[in-house]
Amino acid sequence: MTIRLLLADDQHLIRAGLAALLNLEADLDVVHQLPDGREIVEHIRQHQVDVAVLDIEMPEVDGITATADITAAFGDEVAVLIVTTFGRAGYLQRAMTAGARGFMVKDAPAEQLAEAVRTVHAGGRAVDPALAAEA
Amino acid sequence: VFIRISIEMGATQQERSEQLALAAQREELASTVHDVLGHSLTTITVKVQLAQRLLNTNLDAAKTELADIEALARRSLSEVRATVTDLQHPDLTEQLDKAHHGLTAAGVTFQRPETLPRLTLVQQQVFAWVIREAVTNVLRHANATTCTISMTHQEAGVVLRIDDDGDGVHDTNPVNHHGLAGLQRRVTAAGGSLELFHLNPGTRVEVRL
Amino acid sequence: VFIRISIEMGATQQERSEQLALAAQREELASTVHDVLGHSLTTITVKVQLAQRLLNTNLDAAKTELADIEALARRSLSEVRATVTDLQHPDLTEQLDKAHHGLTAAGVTFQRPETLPRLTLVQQQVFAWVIREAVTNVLRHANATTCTISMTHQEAGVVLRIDDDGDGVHDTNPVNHHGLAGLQRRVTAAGGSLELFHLNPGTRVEVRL
Ligand SMILES: Nc1ncnc2c1ncn2[C@@H]1O[C@H](COP(=O)(O)OP(=O)(O)OP(=O)(O)O)[C@@H](O)[C@H]1O
Ligand SMILES: Nc1ncnc2c1ncn2[C@@H]1O[C@H](COP(=O)(O)OP(=O)(O)OP(=O)(O)O)[C@@H](O)[C@H]1O
Ligand SMILES: [K+]
Ligand SMILES: [Mg+2]
Ligand SMILES: [Mg+2]
Ligand SMILES: [Mg+2]
Repeated sequence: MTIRLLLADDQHLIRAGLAALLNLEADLDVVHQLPDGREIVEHIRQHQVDVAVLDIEMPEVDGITATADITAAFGDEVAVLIVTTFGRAGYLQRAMTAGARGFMVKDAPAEQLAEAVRTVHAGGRAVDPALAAEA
Repeated sequence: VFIRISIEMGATQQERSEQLALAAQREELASTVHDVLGHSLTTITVKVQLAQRLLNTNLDAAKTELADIEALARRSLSEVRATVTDLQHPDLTEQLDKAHHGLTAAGVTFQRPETLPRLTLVQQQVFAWVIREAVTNVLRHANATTCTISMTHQEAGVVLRIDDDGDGVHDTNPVNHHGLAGLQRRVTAAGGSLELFHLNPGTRVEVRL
Repeated sequence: VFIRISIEMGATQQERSEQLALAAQREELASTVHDVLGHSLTTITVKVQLAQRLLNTNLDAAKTELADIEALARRSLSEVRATVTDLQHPDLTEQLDKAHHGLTAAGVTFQRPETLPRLTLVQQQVFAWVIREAVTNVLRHANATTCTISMTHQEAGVVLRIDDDGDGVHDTNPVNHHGLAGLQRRVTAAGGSLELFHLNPGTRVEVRL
Protein backbone atom coordinates (compact mmCIF):
# COMPACT_ATOMS: atom_id res chain seq x y z
CA MET A 1 0.00 0.00 0.00
CA THR A 2 1.45 3.39 -0.90
CA ILE A 3 1.10 6.50 1.24
CA ARG A 4 -0.33 9.41 -0.75
CA LEU A 5 1.45 12.71 -0.03
CA LEU A 6 0.65 16.35 -0.57
CA LEU A 7 3.64 18.70 -0.49
CA ALA A 8 3.33 22.45 0.08
CA ASP A 9 6.31 24.84 -0.02
CA ASP A 10 6.65 28.30 -1.54
CA GLN A 11 10.30 27.68 -2.48
CA HIS A 12 9.94 25.98 -5.84
CA LEU A 13 13.44 24.45 -5.94
CA ILE A 14 13.12 22.91 -2.50
CA ARG A 15 9.62 21.64 -3.16
CA ALA A 16 10.60 19.97 -6.42
CA GLY A 17 13.66 18.43 -4.79
CA LEU A 18 11.76 17.09 -1.79
CA ALA A 19 9.01 15.72 -4.03
CA ALA A 20 11.53 13.89 -6.20
CA LEU A 21 13.33 12.49 -3.14
CA LEU A 22 10.15 11.25 -1.47
CA ASN A 23 8.87 9.79 -4.75
CA LEU A 24 11.95 7.60 -4.96
CA GLU A 25 10.67 5.69 -1.94
CA ALA A 26 8.67 2.65 -3.10
CA ASP A 27 5.90 3.17 -0.54
CA LEU A 28 5.52 6.95 -0.97
CA ASP A 29 3.72 8.80 -3.72
CA VAL A 30 3.61 12.60 -3.95
CA VAL A 31 0.25 13.07 -5.60
CA HIS A 32 -0.05 16.86 -5.39
CA GLN A 33 2.11 19.97 -4.86
CA LEU A 34 1.19 23.49 -3.73
CA PRO A 35 3.01 26.81 -3.26
CA ASP A 36 0.93 27.83 -0.21
CA GLY A 37 -1.78 26.60 2.14
CA ARG A 38 -4.84 28.03 0.42
CA GLU A 39 -7.85 25.70 0.07
CA ILE A 40 -5.78 22.89 1.50
CA VAL A 41 -8.84 20.92 2.58
CA GLU A 42 -10.27 20.86 -0.96
CA HIS A 43 -6.92 19.81 -2.41
CA ILE A 44 -6.57 16.99 0.10
CA ARG A 45 -10.08 15.75 -0.55
CA GLN A 46 -9.68 15.88 -4.31
CA HIS A 47 -6.37 13.98 -4.34
CA GLN A 48 -7.19 11.55 -1.50
CA VAL A 49 -4.13 12.54 0.50
CA ASP A 50 -2.94 10.49 3.50
CA VAL A 51 -0.13 12.75 4.74
CA ALA A 52 0.37 16.49 4.20
CA VAL A 53 4.00 17.66 4.29
CA LEU A 54 3.87 21.42 4.91
CA ASP A 55 6.44 24.19 5.00
CA ILE A 56 5.76 26.65 7.84
CA GLU A 57 6.65 29.93 6.20
CA MET A 58 4.44 30.32 3.14
CA PRO A 59 2.60 33.36 1.76
CA GLU A 60 -1.21 33.72 1.94
CA VAL A 61 -1.90 30.74 4.21
CA ASP A 62 1.04 29.47 6.27
CA GLY A 63 1.77 25.89 7.31
CA ILE A 64 0.41 26.21 10.83
CA THR A 65 -2.89 27.68 9.68
CA ALA A 66 -3.14 24.97 7.03
CA THR A 67 -2.48 22.36 9.72
CA ALA A 68 -5.36 23.71 11.81
CA ASP A 69 -7.62 23.59 8.72
CA ILE A 70 -6.65 19.98 8.09
CA THR A 71 -7.20 18.96 11.70
CA ALA A 72 -10.62 20.62 11.75
CA ALA A 73 -11.72 18.91 8.53
CA PHE A 74 -10.17 15.44 8.86
CA GLY A 75 -9.17 14.89 12.51
CA ASP A 76 -6.82 11.90 12.71
CA GLU A 77 -7.57 10.77 9.16
CA VAL A 78 -4.90 12.98 7.57
CA ALA A 79 -1.50 13.31 9.26
CA VAL A 80 0.57 16.50 9.04
CA LEU A 81 4.36 16.63 8.95
CA ILE A 82 5.76 20.17 9.23
CA VAL A 83 9.10 20.81 7.54
CA THR A 84 11.09 23.97 8.13
CA THR A 85 14.47 25.57 7.49
CA PHE A 86 14.72 27.14 10.94
CA GLY A 87 12.91 26.65 14.19
CA ARG A 88 11.66 30.03 15.31
CA ALA A 89 10.29 30.83 18.72
CA GLY A 90 7.07 28.97 19.33
CA TYR A 91 6.84 27.17 15.98
CA LEU A 92 7.03 23.66 17.37
CA GLN A 93 4.46 24.29 20.06
CA ARG A 94 2.10 26.08 17.69
CA ALA A 95 2.42 23.35 15.07
CA MET A 96 1.73 20.60 17.60
CA THR A 97 -1.20 22.53 19.09
CA ALA A 98 -2.64 22.93 15.58
CA GLY A 99 -2.54 19.15 15.23
CA ALA A 100 0.76 18.36 13.48
CA ARG A 101 2.29 15.01 14.38
CA GLY A 102 5.76 15.65 12.99
CA PHE A 103 8.25 18.51 12.85
CA MET A 104 11.48 18.13 10.85
CA VAL A 105 14.18 20.24 9.22
CA LYS A 106 14.05 20.19 5.44
CA ASP A 107 17.68 19.19 5.18
CA ALA A 108 17.21 16.06 7.29
CA PRO A 109 18.57 12.99 5.48
CA ALA A 110 15.99 11.76 2.96
CA GLU A 111 15.68 8.43 4.78
CA GLN A 112 14.77 10.27 7.99
CA LEU A 113 12.18 12.40 6.21
CA ALA A 114 10.65 9.31 4.62
CA GLU A 115 10.67 7.56 7.98
CA ALA A 116 8.98 10.57 9.59
CA VAL A 117 6.24 10.40 6.95
CA ARG A 118 5.67 6.71 7.74
CA THR A 119 5.68 7.38 11.48
CA VAL A 120 3.07 10.14 11.39
CA HIS A 121 0.99 8.11 8.94
CA ALA A 122 0.99 5.28 11.47
CA GLY A 123 -0.25 7.70 14.14
CA GLY A 124 3.11 8.32 15.84
CA ARG A 125 5.14 11.47 16.46
CA ALA A 126 8.35 12.50 14.70
CA VAL A 127 10.12 15.54 16.12
CA ASP A 128 13.63 16.53 15.07
CA PRO A 129 15.71 16.78 18.27
CA ALA A 130 17.64 19.84 17.16
CA LEU A 131 14.43 21.67 16.38
CA ALA A 132 12.86 20.54 19.62
CA ALA A 133 15.56 22.44 21.48
CA GLU A 134 15.45 25.52 19.29
CA ALA A 135 11.86 25.89 18.33
CA VAL B 1 34.34 15.43 38.09
CA PHE B 2 35.58 13.66 34.99
CA ILE B 3 36.06 16.52 32.58
CA ARG B 4 37.39 19.81 33.84
CA ILE B 5 37.32 22.45 31.19
CA SER B 6 37.73 25.58 33.22
CA ILE B 7 40.43 28.04 32.24
CA GLU B 8 41.47 30.83 34.57
CA MET B 9 40.95 34.23 33.01
CA GLY B 10 42.68 37.46 33.96
CA ALA B 11 40.72 40.02 35.93
CA THR B 12 40.97 42.54 33.12
CA GLN B 13 39.13 40.31 30.78
CA GLN B 14 36.44 39.61 33.37
CA GLU B 15 35.97 43.32 33.84
CA ARG B 16 35.23 43.93 30.18
CA SER B 17 32.10 45.95 29.80
CA GLU B 18 28.98 44.34 28.45
CA GLN B 19 29.17 46.74 25.58
CA LEU B 20 32.46 45.28 24.45
CA ALA B 21 31.19 41.75 24.89
CA LEU B 22 28.30 42.52 22.58
CA ALA B 23 30.44 44.27 20.00
CA ALA B 24 32.82 41.32 20.09
CA GLN B 25 29.86 39.07 19.39
CA ARG B 26 29.21 40.89 16.16
CA GLU B 27 32.80 40.45 15.08
CA GLU B 28 32.57 36.80 16.06
CA LEU B 29 29.57 36.46 13.79
CA ALA B 30 31.47 38.03 10.93
CA SER B 31 34.29 35.55 11.35
CA THR B 32 31.89 32.63 11.76
CA VAL B 33 30.07 33.57 8.60
CA HIS B 34 33.34 34.11 6.80
CA ASP B 35 35.36 31.15 8.04
CA VAL B 36 32.71 28.50 8.29
CA LEU B 37 30.37 29.34 5.47
CA GLY B 38 32.89 30.88 3.14
CA HIS B 39 35.11 27.86 3.36
CA SER B 40 32.32 25.29 3.00
CA LEU B 41 30.69 27.06 0.08
CA THR B 42 34.00 27.39 -1.73
CA THR B 43 34.62 23.70 -1.19
CA ILE B 44 31.12 22.86 -2.41
CA THR B 45 31.67 24.92 -5.55
CA VAL B 46 34.94 23.15 -6.30
CA LYS B 47 33.60 19.70 -5.52
CA VAL B 48 30.44 20.04 -7.58
CA GLN B 49 32.47 21.04 -10.61
CA LEU B 50 34.71 18.07 -10.05
CA ALA B 51 31.74 15.74 -9.67
CA GLN B 52 30.29 16.93 -12.98
CA ARG B 53 33.56 16.15 -14.77
CA LEU B 54 33.88 12.75 -13.11
CA LEU B 55 30.34 11.66 -14.02
CA ASN B 56 31.35 10.29 -17.42
CA THR B 57 34.71 8.83 -16.47
CA ASN B 58 34.61 7.67 -12.86
CA LEU B 59 31.20 7.26 -11.34
CA ASP B 60 32.50 6.05 -7.99
CA ALA B 61 34.72 9.07 -7.55
CA ALA B 62 31.80 11.31 -8.47
CA LYS B 63 29.69 9.63 -5.78
CA THR B 64 32.35 10.32 -3.16
CA GLU B 65 32.38 13.99 -4.07
CA LEU B 66 28.61 14.18 -3.79
CA ALA B 67 28.60 12.54 -0.39
CA ASP B 68 31.19 15.14 0.73
CA ILE B 69 29.02 17.96 -0.59
CA GLU B 70 26.00 16.65 1.29
CA ALA B 71 27.93 16.53 4.56
CA LEU B 72 29.37 20.01 4.02
CA ALA B 73 26.05 21.61 3.15
CA ARG B 74 24.34 20.09 6.16
CA ARG B 75 27.12 21.16 8.50
CA SER B 76 27.03 24.72 7.16
CA LEU B 77 23.31 24.83 7.61
CA SER B 78 23.53 23.79 11.22
CA GLU B 79 26.13 26.54 11.70
CA VAL B 80 23.73 29.04 10.19
CA ARG B 81 20.98 27.68 12.39
CA ALA B 82 23.08 28.03 15.52
CA THR B 83 24.14 31.53 14.55
CA VAL B 84 20.60 32.65 13.86
CA THR B 85 19.37 31.14 17.07
CA ASP B 86 22.07 32.87 19.07
CA LEU B 87 21.25 36.18 17.51
CA GLN B 88 17.53 35.91 17.71
CA HIS B 89 17.21 34.36 21.11
CA PRO B 90 19.81 35.63 23.48
CA ASP B 91 16.95 35.87 25.90
CA LEU B 92 17.08 33.48 28.81
CA THR B 93 13.39 33.28 29.58
CA GLU B 94 12.63 32.50 25.98
CA GLN B 95 15.29 29.80 25.95
CA LEU B 96 13.78 28.25 29.06
CA ASP B 97 10.38 28.25 27.34
CA LYS B 98 11.90 26.48 24.37
CA ALA B 99 13.61 23.94 26.58
CA HIS B 100 10.23 23.37 28.20
CA HIS B 101 8.41 22.81 24.91
CA GLY B 102 11.15 20.66 23.43
CA LEU B 103 11.57 18.41 26.45
CA THR B 104 7.84 18.06 26.98
CA ALA B 105 7.28 17.24 23.30
CA ALA B 106 9.88 14.50 23.67
CA GLY B 107 8.18 13.11 26.78
CA VAL B 108 10.83 14.36 29.26
CA THR B 109 9.58 15.96 32.49
CA PHE B 110 11.11 19.41 32.87
CA GLN B 111 11.68 21.21 36.16
CA ARG B 112 12.54 24.83 35.51
CA PRO B 113 13.66 27.40 38.07
CA GLU B 114 10.58 29.08 39.49
CA THR B 115 12.15 32.52 39.63
CA LEU B 116 15.31 33.77 37.97
CA PRO B 117 18.02 35.40 40.10
CA ARG B 118 19.20 38.87 39.09
CA LEU B 119 21.60 38.36 36.19
CA THR B 120 23.79 40.64 34.10
CA LEU B 121 23.14 40.66 30.38
CA VAL B 122 26.26 38.62 29.73
CA GLN B 123 25.18 36.00 32.27
CA GLN B 124 21.75 35.82 30.66
CA GLN B 125 23.21 35.37 27.22
CA VAL B 126 25.81 32.81 28.17
CA PHE B 127 23.28 30.84 30.22
CA ALA B 128 20.85 30.88 27.31
CA TRP B 129 23.55 29.39 25.06
CA VAL B 130 24.47 26.76 27.62
CA ILE B 131 20.85 25.75 28.14
CA ARG B 132 20.24 25.40 24.44
CA GLU B 133 23.20 23.09 23.86
CA ALA B 134 22.80 21.11 27.09
CA VAL B 135 19.08 20.53 26.48
CA THR B 136 19.78 19.51 22.88
CA ASN B 137 22.27 17.00 24.25
CA VAL B 138 19.70 15.67 26.73
CA LEU B 139 17.25 15.22 23.84
CA ARG B 140 19.80 13.60 21.54
CA HIS B 141 21.99 11.54 23.81
CA ALA B 142 20.64 11.10 27.35
CA ASN B 143 17.52 8.96 27.03
CA ALA B 144 16.32 10.70 30.19
CA THR B 145 12.93 10.88 31.86
CA THR B 146 13.50 14.16 33.71
CA CYS B 147 15.63 17.26 33.23
CA THR B 148 16.09 19.91 35.93
CA ILE B 149 17.53 23.38 35.54
CA SER B 150 18.56 25.51 38.50
CA MET B 151 20.29 28.87 38.94
CA THR B 152 21.61 30.02 42.30
CA HIS B 153 23.71 32.92 43.55
CA GLN B 154 26.93 31.85 45.24
CA GLU B 155 29.95 33.78 46.50
CA ALA B 156 31.73 34.33 43.21
CA GLY B 157 28.71 34.63 40.92
CA VAL B 158 25.83 32.48 39.72
CA VAL B 159 25.81 28.71 39.31
CA LEU B 160 23.69 27.23 36.53
CA ARG B 161 23.00 23.48 36.56
CA ILE B 162 21.33 21.35 33.91
CA ASP B 163 20.74 17.86 35.32
CA ASP B 164 19.28 14.80 33.64
CA ASP B 165 18.63 11.27 34.88
CA GLY B 166 19.63 9.53 31.65
CA ASP B 167 22.36 7.16 30.49
CA GLY B 168 25.30 9.41 31.39
CA VAL B 169 28.21 10.44 29.20
CA HIS B 170 30.31 7.50 28.06
CA ASP B 171 32.09 9.05 25.13
CA THR B 172 35.66 9.41 26.37
CA ASN B 173 37.05 10.73 23.10
CA PRO B 174 34.66 13.41 21.98
CA VAL B 175 36.91 14.56 19.17
CA ASN B 176 34.25 15.05 16.55
CA HIS B 177 31.78 16.74 18.85
CA HIS B 178 31.67 20.50 18.99
CA GLY B 179 28.76 21.29 21.26
CA LEU B 180 30.45 21.13 24.65
CA ALA B 181 33.78 22.42 23.35
CA GLY B 182 32.04 25.46 21.85
CA LEU B 183 30.21 26.11 25.12
CA GLN B 184 33.43 25.89 27.04
CA ARG B 185 35.01 28.51 24.77
CA ARG B 186 32.11 30.87 25.24
CA VAL B 187 31.88 30.38 28.97
CA THR B 188 35.59 30.90 29.56
CA ALA B 189 35.65 33.90 27.22
CA ALA B 190 33.01 35.46 29.46
CA GLY B 191 35.17 34.76 32.53
CA GLY B 192 33.37 31.67 33.79
CA SER B 193 33.97 27.95 34.02
CA LEU B 194 32.11 24.86 32.79
CA GLU B 195 32.25 21.38 34.27
CA LEU B 196 30.52 18.05 33.63
CA PHE B 197 29.61 15.71 36.48
CA HIS B 198 28.43 12.12 36.58
CA LEU B 199 25.16 11.82 38.48
CA ASN B 200 23.76 8.49 39.52
CA PRO B 201 22.06 8.09 37.12
CA GLY B 202 22.59 10.87 34.59
CA THR B 203 24.64 13.93 33.84
CA ARG B 204 25.11 17.45 35.24
CA VAL B 205 26.36 20.39 33.22
CA GLU B 206 27.48 23.09 35.65
CA VAL B 207 28.49 26.63 34.76
CA ARG B 208 29.84 29.26 37.17
CA LEU B 209 29.81 32.84 35.97
CA VAL C 1 33.02 76.15 23.76
CA PHE C 2 29.61 77.73 23.65
CA ILE C 3 27.27 74.83 24.14
CA ARG C 4 28.25 71.99 26.35
CA ILE C 5 25.71 69.29 26.00
CA SER C 6 27.21 66.48 27.93
CA ILE C 7 24.84 65.18 30.54
CA GLU C 8 25.94 62.61 33.06
CA MET C 9 23.87 59.51 32.77
CA GLY C 10 23.46 56.83 35.37
CA ALA C 11 25.44 53.72 34.59
CA THR C 12 22.28 51.67 34.46
CA GLN C 13 20.68 53.90 31.87
CA GLN C 14 23.84 53.88 29.77
CA GLU C 15 23.94 50.13 29.84
CA ARG C 16 20.30 49.85 28.98
CA SER C 17 20.32 52.01 25.88
CA GLU C 18 23.48 50.33 24.64
CA GLN C 19 21.86 46.94 25.15
CA LEU C 20 18.78 47.97 23.25
CA ALA C 21 20.74 49.35 20.31
CA LEU C 22 22.80 46.23 20.04
CA ALA C 23 19.86 43.91 20.49
CA ALA C 24 18.08 45.58 17.59
CA GLN C 25 21.22 45.15 15.54
CA ARG C 26 21.43 41.46 16.40
CA GLU C 27 17.88 40.84 15.24
CA GLU C 28 18.70 42.53 11.96
CA LEU C 29 21.81 40.41 11.45
CA ALA C 30 19.92 37.26 12.24
CA SER C 31 17.36 37.90 9.53
CA THR C 32 20.09 38.63 7.03
CA VAL C 33 21.97 35.43 7.75
CA HIS C 34 18.71 33.52 7.79
CA ASP C 35 17.27 34.86 4.56
CA VAL C 36 20.48 34.93 2.64
CA LEU C 37 21.99 31.60 3.51
CA GLY C 38 19.30 29.37 4.94
CA HIS C 39 17.36 28.77 1.78
CA SER C 40 20.34 28.26 -0.52
CA LEU C 41 21.98 25.75 1.78
CA THR C 42 18.73 23.85 2.28
CA THR C 43 18.24 23.69 -1.47
CA ILE C 44 21.79 22.43 -1.98
CA THR C 45 21.27 19.73 0.62
CA VAL C 46 18.04 18.52 -0.96
CA LYS C 47 19.45 18.61 -4.49
CA VAL C 48 22.68 16.80 -3.73
CA GLN C 49 20.75 13.97 -2.13
CA LEU C 50 18.61 13.78 -5.21
CA ALA C 51 21.62 13.85 -7.54
CA GLN C 52 23.19 10.91 -5.73
CA ARG C 53 20.06 8.87 -6.06
CA LEU C 54 19.65 9.74 -9.74
CA LEU C 55 23.21 8.81 -10.72
CA ASN C 56 22.38 5.19 -11.41
CA THR C 57 18.98 5.65 -12.97
CA ASN C 58 18.94 8.95 -14.83
CA LEU C 59 22.32 10.49 -15.56
CA ASP C 60 20.92 13.50 -17.43
CA ALA C 61 18.64 14.43 -14.56
CA ALA C 62 21.59 14.07 -12.16
CA LYS C 63 23.63 16.44 -14.34
CA THR C 64 20.88 19.05 -14.23
CA GLU C 65 20.82 18.88 -10.43
CA LEU C 66 24.60 19.30 -10.26
CA ALA C 67 24.52 22.34 -12.53
CA ASP C 68 21.84 23.85 -10.26
CA ILE C 69 23.96 23.15 -7.20
CA GLU C 70 26.97 24.84 -8.74
CA ALA C 71 24.96 27.97 -9.53
CA LEU C 72 23.44 28.03 -6.04
CA ALA C 73 26.78 27.59 -4.30
CA ARG C 74 28.32 30.42 -6.30
CA ARG C 75 25.44 32.73 -5.55
CA SER C 76 25.55 31.90 -1.83
CA LEU C 77 29.26 32.52 -1.77
CA SER C 78 28.89 36.02 -3.11
CA GLU C 79 26.11 36.57 -0.57
CA VAL C 80 28.44 35.45 2.21
CA ARG C 81 31.04 37.93 1.01
CA ALA C 82 28.49 40.72 1.06
CA THR C 83 27.31 39.75 4.54
CA VAL C 84 30.82 39.72 5.94
CA THR C 85 31.51 43.12 4.44
CA ASP C 86 28.35 44.47 6.05
CA LEU C 87 29.31 43.04 9.40
CA GLN C 88 32.83 44.36 9.36
CA HIS C 89 31.96 47.82 8.13
CA PRO C 90 28.54 48.49 9.60
CA ASP C 91 27.60 51.90 8.28
CA LEU C 92 30.47 54.28 8.51
CA THR C 93 31.95 53.92 5.04
CA GLU C 94 28.51 53.98 3.54
CA GLN C 95 27.64 57.06 5.56
CA LEU C 96 30.79 58.82 4.38
CA ASP C 97 29.88 57.99 0.79
CA LYS C 98 26.43 59.45 1.31
CA ALA C 99 27.87 62.59 2.89
CA HIS C 100 30.13 62.90 -0.12
CA HIS C 101 27.27 62.64 -2.61
CA GLY C 102 24.98 64.96 -0.65
CA LEU C 103 27.54 67.71 -0.08
CA THR C 104 28.90 67.56 -3.62
CA ALA C 105 25.40 67.72 -5.06
CA ALA C 106 24.81 70.87 -2.95
CA GLY C 107 28.00 72.48 -4.22
CA VAL C 108 29.90 72.03 -0.93
CA THR C 109 33.50 70.81 -1.22
CA PHE C 110 33.92 67.73 0.96
CA GLN C 111 37.19 66.62 2.49
CA ARG C 112 36.84 63.13 3.85
CA PRO C 113 39.39 61.25 5.91
CA GLU C 114 41.71 59.43 3.52
CA THR C 115 41.96 56.35 5.70
CA LEU C 116 39.86 55.30 8.68
CA PRO C 117 41.61 54.58 11.98
CA ARG C 118 40.91 51.21 13.58
CA LEU C 119 37.54 51.53 15.25
CA THR C 120 35.43 49.29 17.42
CA LEU C 121 32.01 48.45 16.07
CA VAL C 122 30.37 50.72 18.60
CA GLN C 123 32.59 53.61 17.53
CA GLN C 124 31.80 52.96 13.88
CA GLN C 125 28.11 52.94 14.51
CA VAL C 126 28.02 56.02 16.71
CA PHE C 127 30.26 57.95 14.32
CA ALA C 128 28.03 57.00 11.43
CA TRP C 129 25.04 58.44 13.29
CA VAL C 130 26.90 61.63 14.16
CA ILE C 131 28.08 62.14 10.60
CA ARG C 132 24.61 61.73 9.21
CA GLU C 133 23.06 64.34 11.49
CA ALA C 134 25.96 66.80 11.39
CA VAL C 135 26.18 66.73 7.59
CA THR C 136 22.43 67.18 7.34
CA ASN C 137 22.79 70.24 9.55
CA VAL C 138 25.58 71.60 7.36
CA LEU C 139 23.33 71.19 4.35
CA ARG C 140 20.29 72.74 6.02
CA HIS C 141 21.66 75.47 8.22
CA ALA C 142 25.31 76.34 7.55
CA ASN C 143 25.42 77.90 4.08
CA ALA C 144 28.99 76.57 3.88
CA THR C 145 31.41 76.17 0.96
CA THR C 146 33.51 73.40 2.49
CA CYS C 147 32.98 70.59 4.99
CA THR C 148 35.84 68.55 6.47
CA ILE C 149 35.60 65.30 8.42
CA SER C 150 38.52 63.94 10.40
CA MET C 151 39.05 61.03 12.79
CA THR C 152 42.15 60.78 14.95
CA HIS C 153 43.30 58.52 17.76
CA GLN C 154 44.01 60.36 20.99
CA GLU C 155 44.82 59.22 24.53
CA ALA C 156 41.36 58.34 25.68
CA GLY C 157 39.89 57.13 22.39
CA VAL C 158 39.07 58.52 18.98
CA VAL C 159 38.10 62.12 18.16
CA LEU C 160 35.69 62.70 15.29
CA ARG C 161 35.34 66.25 13.93
CA ILE C 162 32.86 67.58 11.38
CA ASP C 163 33.88 71.15 10.46
CA ASP C 164 32.18 73.62 8.15
CA ASP C 165 33.02 77.19 7.13
CA GLY C 166 29.45 78.46 7.13
CA ASP C 167 27.38 80.99 9.10
CA GLY C 168 27.85 79.40 12.51
CA VAL C 169 25.18 78.50 15.04
CA HIS C 170 23.20 81.50 16.29
CA ASP C 171 20.19 79.74 17.70
CA THR C 172 20.55 80.22 21.43
CA ASN C 173 17.33 78.47 22.35
CA PRO C 174 17.32 75.23 20.41
CA VAL C 175 14.22 73.94 22.18
CA ASN C 176 12.39 72.56 19.21
CA HIS C 177 15.39 70.95 17.61
CA HIS C 178 16.07 67.31 18.17
CA GLY C 179 19.03 66.47 15.96
CA LEU C 180 21.87 67.51 18.25
CA ALA C 181 20.04 66.48 21.42
CA GLY C 182 19.46 63.01 19.98
CA LEU C 183 23.11 62.69 19.03
CA GLN C 184 24.16 63.73 22.47
CA ARG C 185 22.02 61.02 24.01
CA ARG C 186 23.50 58.37 21.77
CA VAL C 187 27.06 59.48 22.25
CA THR C 188 26.82 59.65 26.03
CA ALA C 189 24.98 56.33 26.13
CA ALA C 190 28.00 54.80 24.42
CA GLY C 191 30.30 56.39 26.99
CA GLY C 192 31.51 59.37 24.93
CA SER C 193 31.00 63.13 24.84
CA LEU C 194 29.78 65.61 22.21
CA GLU C 195 30.66 69.31 21.98
CA LEU C 196 29.98 72.15 19.56
CA PHE C 197 32.62 74.83 18.82
CA HIS C 198 32.53 78.17 17.03
CA LEU C 199 35.07 78.29 14.24
CA ASN C 200 35.93 81.51 12.47
CA PRO C 201 33.95 81.18 10.29
CA GLY C 202 31.79 78.12 10.80
CA THR C 203 31.01 75.30 13.20
CA ARG C 204 32.73 72.21 14.56
CA VAL C 205 30.91 69.17 15.91
CA GLU C 206 33.37 67.16 17.97
CA VAL C 207 32.80 63.70 19.43
CA ARG C 208 35.20 61.83 21.72
CA LEU C 209 34.59 58.11 22.15
N1 LIG D 1 23.23 14.77 28.67
C1 LIG D 1 23.97 13.80 28.08
N2 LIG D 1 23.70 12.50 28.30
C2 LIG D 1 24.43 11.53 27.72
N3 LIG D 1 25.47 11.78 26.90
C3 LIG D 1 25.80 13.04 26.62
C4 LIG D 1 25.08 14.12 27.18
N4 LIG D 1 25.65 15.27 26.75
C5 LIG D 1 26.66 14.91 25.95
N5 LIG D 1 26.77 13.58 25.86
C6 LIG D 1 27.80 12.82 25.15
O1 LIG D 1 28.93 13.66 24.95
C7 LIG D 1 29.22 13.77 23.58
C8 LIG D 1 29.72 15.15 23.27
O2 LIG D 1 28.66 16.10 23.33
P1 LIG D 1 28.74 17.41 22.40
O3 LIG D 1 27.56 18.27 22.67
O4 LIG D 1 30.09 18.03 22.57
O5 LIG D 1 28.70 16.83 20.93
P2 LIG D 1 27.44 16.23 20.12
O6 LIG D 1 26.16 16.58 20.80
O7 LIG D 1 27.71 14.80 19.86
O8 LIG D 1 27.56 16.97 18.75
P3 LIG D 1 27.29 18.53 18.49
O9 LIG D 1 28.61 19.04 18.00
O10 LIG D 1 26.22 18.55 17.45
O11 LIG D 1 26.86 19.15 19.78
C9 LIG D 1 27.96 13.38 22.86
O12 LIG D 1 28.21 12.86 21.59
C10 LIG D 1 27.36 12.33 23.79
O13 LIG D 1 27.95 11.07 23.56
N1 LIG E 1 26.44 73.30 10.99
C1 LIG E 1 25.57 74.26 11.39
N2 LIG E 1 25.67 75.54 10.93
C2 LIG E 1 24.79 76.48 11.34
N3 LIG E 1 23.78 76.25 12.23
C3 LIG E 1 23.64 75.01 12.72
C4 LIG E 1 24.50 73.95 12.32
N4 LIG E 1 24.12 72.85 13.02
C5 LIG E 1 23.06 73.19 13.77
N5 LIG E 1 22.76 74.49 13.60
C6 LIG E 1 21.72 75.27 14.33
O1 LIG E 1 21.42 74.57 15.51
C7 LIG E 1 20.01 74.27 15.54
C8 LIG E 1 19.81 72.90 16.22
O2 LIG E 1 20.23 71.84 15.37
P1 LIG E 1 19.51 70.43 15.47
O3 LIG E 1 20.20 69.49 14.55
O4 LIG E 1 19.45 70.07 16.90
O5 LIG E 1 18.04 70.70 15.00
P2 LIG E 1 17.49 70.95 13.54
O6 LIG E 1 18.50 70.57 12.51
O7 LIG E 1 16.95 72.37 13.46
O8 LIG E 1 16.24 69.99 13.50
P3 LIG E 1 16.28 68.42 13.46
O9 LIG E 1 15.58 68.01 14.73
O10 LIG E 1 15.55 68.04 12.22
O11 LIG E 1 17.73 67.99 13.41
C9 LIG E 1 19.58 74.32 14.11
O12 LIG E 1 18.22 74.65 14.00
C10 LIG E 1 20.46 75.42 13.54
O13 LIG E 1 19.92 76.69 13.84
K1 LIG F 1 7.15 6.25 -5.22
MG1 LIG G 1 8.65 28.87 2.90
MG1 LIG H 1 25.75 18.52 21.40
MG1 LIG I 1 19.48 68.77 12.61
